[in-house]
Amino acid sequence: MRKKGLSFSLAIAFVLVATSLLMAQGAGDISQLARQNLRPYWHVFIAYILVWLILFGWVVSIARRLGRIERGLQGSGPPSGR
Amino acid sequence: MTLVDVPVAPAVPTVTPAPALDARELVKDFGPLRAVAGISFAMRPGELLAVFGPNGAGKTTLLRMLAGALKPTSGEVFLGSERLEPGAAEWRRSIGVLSHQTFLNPQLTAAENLRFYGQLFGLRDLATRIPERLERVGLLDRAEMRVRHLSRGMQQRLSLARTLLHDPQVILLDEPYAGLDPHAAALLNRALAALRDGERTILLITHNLAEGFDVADRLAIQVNGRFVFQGSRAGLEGGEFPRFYARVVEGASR
Amino acid sequence: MQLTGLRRTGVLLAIPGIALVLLLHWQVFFWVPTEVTMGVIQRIYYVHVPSAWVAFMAFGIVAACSAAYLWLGDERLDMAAVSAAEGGVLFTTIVLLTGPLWARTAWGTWWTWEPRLTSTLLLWFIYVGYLLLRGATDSPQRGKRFAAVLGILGILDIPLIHLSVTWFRSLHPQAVVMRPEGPQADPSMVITLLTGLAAFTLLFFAIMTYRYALERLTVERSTAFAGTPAPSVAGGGA
Amino acid sequence: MTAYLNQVRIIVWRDLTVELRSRERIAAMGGFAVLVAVLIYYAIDLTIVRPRDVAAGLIWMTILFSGMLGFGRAFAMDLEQDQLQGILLSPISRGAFYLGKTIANFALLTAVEALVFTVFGGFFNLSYGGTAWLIVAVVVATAGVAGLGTLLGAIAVHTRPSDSILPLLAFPLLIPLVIHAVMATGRLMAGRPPAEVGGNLRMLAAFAILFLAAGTVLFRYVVEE
Repeated sequence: MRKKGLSFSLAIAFVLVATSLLMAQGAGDISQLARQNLRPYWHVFIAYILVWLILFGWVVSIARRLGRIERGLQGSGPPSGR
Repeated sequence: MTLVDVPVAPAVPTVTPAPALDARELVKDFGPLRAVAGISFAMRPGELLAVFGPNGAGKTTLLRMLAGALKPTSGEVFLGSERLEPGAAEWRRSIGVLSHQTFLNPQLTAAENLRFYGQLFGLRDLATRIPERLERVGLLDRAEMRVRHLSRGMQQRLSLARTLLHDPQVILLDEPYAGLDPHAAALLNRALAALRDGERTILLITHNLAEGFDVADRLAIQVNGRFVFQGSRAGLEGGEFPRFYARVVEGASR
Repeated sequence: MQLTGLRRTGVLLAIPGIALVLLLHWQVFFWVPTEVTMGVIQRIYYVHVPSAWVAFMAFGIVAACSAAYLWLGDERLDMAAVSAAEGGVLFTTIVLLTGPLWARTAWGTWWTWEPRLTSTLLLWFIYVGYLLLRGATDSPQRGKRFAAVLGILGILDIPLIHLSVTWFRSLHPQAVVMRPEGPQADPSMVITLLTGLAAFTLLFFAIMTYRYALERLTVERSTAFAGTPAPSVAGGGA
Repeated sequence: MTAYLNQVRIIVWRDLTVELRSRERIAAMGGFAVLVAVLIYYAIDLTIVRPRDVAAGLIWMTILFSGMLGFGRAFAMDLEQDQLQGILLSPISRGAFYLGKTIANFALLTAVEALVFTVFGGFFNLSYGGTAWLIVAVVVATAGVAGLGTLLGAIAVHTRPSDSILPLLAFPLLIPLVIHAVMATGRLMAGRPPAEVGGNLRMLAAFAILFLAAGTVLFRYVVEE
């Protein structure tokens, strides 16, 4: 449970960091190159978000599967039939 | 390991120096599931061992390991004095398997099916051997008939001819009585008797307690991947064997 | 259960991995200069290329472990193979998603049948097939062997796939190929790319270690539940 | 060596004899191919597209799909009465078993291809120039398709969605081969000189060799436990 919370907060932290950094960079460039199309900035932005969403999705999915199995192993133990 | 209240003393397999079939601590795991959990036995030529056991005891797994179709997770099997390794071509040549599935192709004729298997086994004298074998199982007049037109009993007889086509030293039978008419069952029993006289080693797996008990020299009962009983049939009457079997199985799986 | 050891390894890999990821973001967004011809969009490159590298490496691990599994029959090799395959498919997904985002600006189109895109897409399909095949058989053991065969087949096919699609395209006018490592590339770009490669490699191995531990636990649990026959016949009752 | 070739021969003989008697697969594959040809005739607006420009691609699509239909069943037949087990319990080399199956599948697919080329030729009024080299290209490509199809067919027969999983596994591996098959066929049909497709033929040969070699080595891991 604790691990899950940790991965989630890490995920959010990363997204925030990536977002703010990109915004800062984008804003700076816009003021200098006002004529340039905005699209590339959005695409870079989306690309980095996608990367970290996918990786954290993987981590979270592994953590959840691990958690489920560990609860199964420790909690109930083998069924009483044996 | 063995049960205390068994009416016969389980015979420790005392065998001649070079047993025909020698299995030592055979274990087979399917992933996490242990189907065979350490089975040892040795058989001399001309002996017939019948293995009984409830469904899921791992009997077929044991047979497929002995046939060389499955590699044991651990343990060893040896064949004859040459100590062959299971799965090698030489090993397969010395083994015949008769199952309740016939291994026959329904679109080919009886003779063609035997020719197919004969050639797989690299036999040369098929022109004389096939009619002779068909004669022995009473199917010579059906040689050119496609297998799908043969009755179930005839197919099983043809399957027996296929099993013995290459004169195997060891014969493994998996539920051979399933689907047999009395005539075919009698034929099978006669064939088994002849094979024992011919010093062939036979391992029979069956649910059919009566048939199995009648033909066997030695009996084994397999539960949960182990032989929980192994011994000669001496001291047991055919009539009381089903009760004995039920008690052993119940005791072992309790 | 040596799983605590596995977890420690995972953490030991993850810590420098995460540190490098943070460094990479600082480099990408504050440090590295904007590439002259392509502009800002080129910055996708610093995650796109490392993902592709990790994906290829993962599939290499799948093939090596699959071959060794068929040869030796050790279940742990299969567990490593499936862990790597899952990661490989995910990183290939990243490649396939970030590629078009870049291509839209650079080439003016989301998708083009450019050789590298085509081979990557086929690769993705092959290893999705690998993951599907494992669950498609009645006997799990069979699924593992089948998947291993496919894992080997996939890696053998890659060079020919690539050769073929390159060939197919080379007969048509070729689109611009992105080449930041070209002669005019700034050293800081190379450094940033190297940071990305190191960060992604470390992260991949860190997560893969956890995925492997998961696979081990799954097998151990099914052993505890699905029942090996009791070790002693006399036991039980209660 | 002769024993090995004998084993290959006996498997080929058996598979083709059984197929000639039951005609199960050839009927399904041939019927499918002709129906696809009819469908394609109505799917193409002949006032816009000249059929011979796209014929090579359509022909290979048809061949590939009917091939998958047949290869999926190549081993299903052996499961009846557990014949597969019976064959594996004989001292046959696994490689020989695979090659025998592959040759039988190859023969079957070649027969279907003859039908496909005839039907498409008739429906779309195609002329096949450079016949000798066309046959070489088709034969080499077919060897590759049969080699991979047989190996994956042995896998697919033991999976639950056995009919849908074979194309899913085979197509990503086969697409590059199809590229060259279509290019070689298309160019030769258009009457271009054979030298122009030399590279394609070499690549087709590379695929055929790769798939046949991989199949011969890996097949035993598919059928043995």
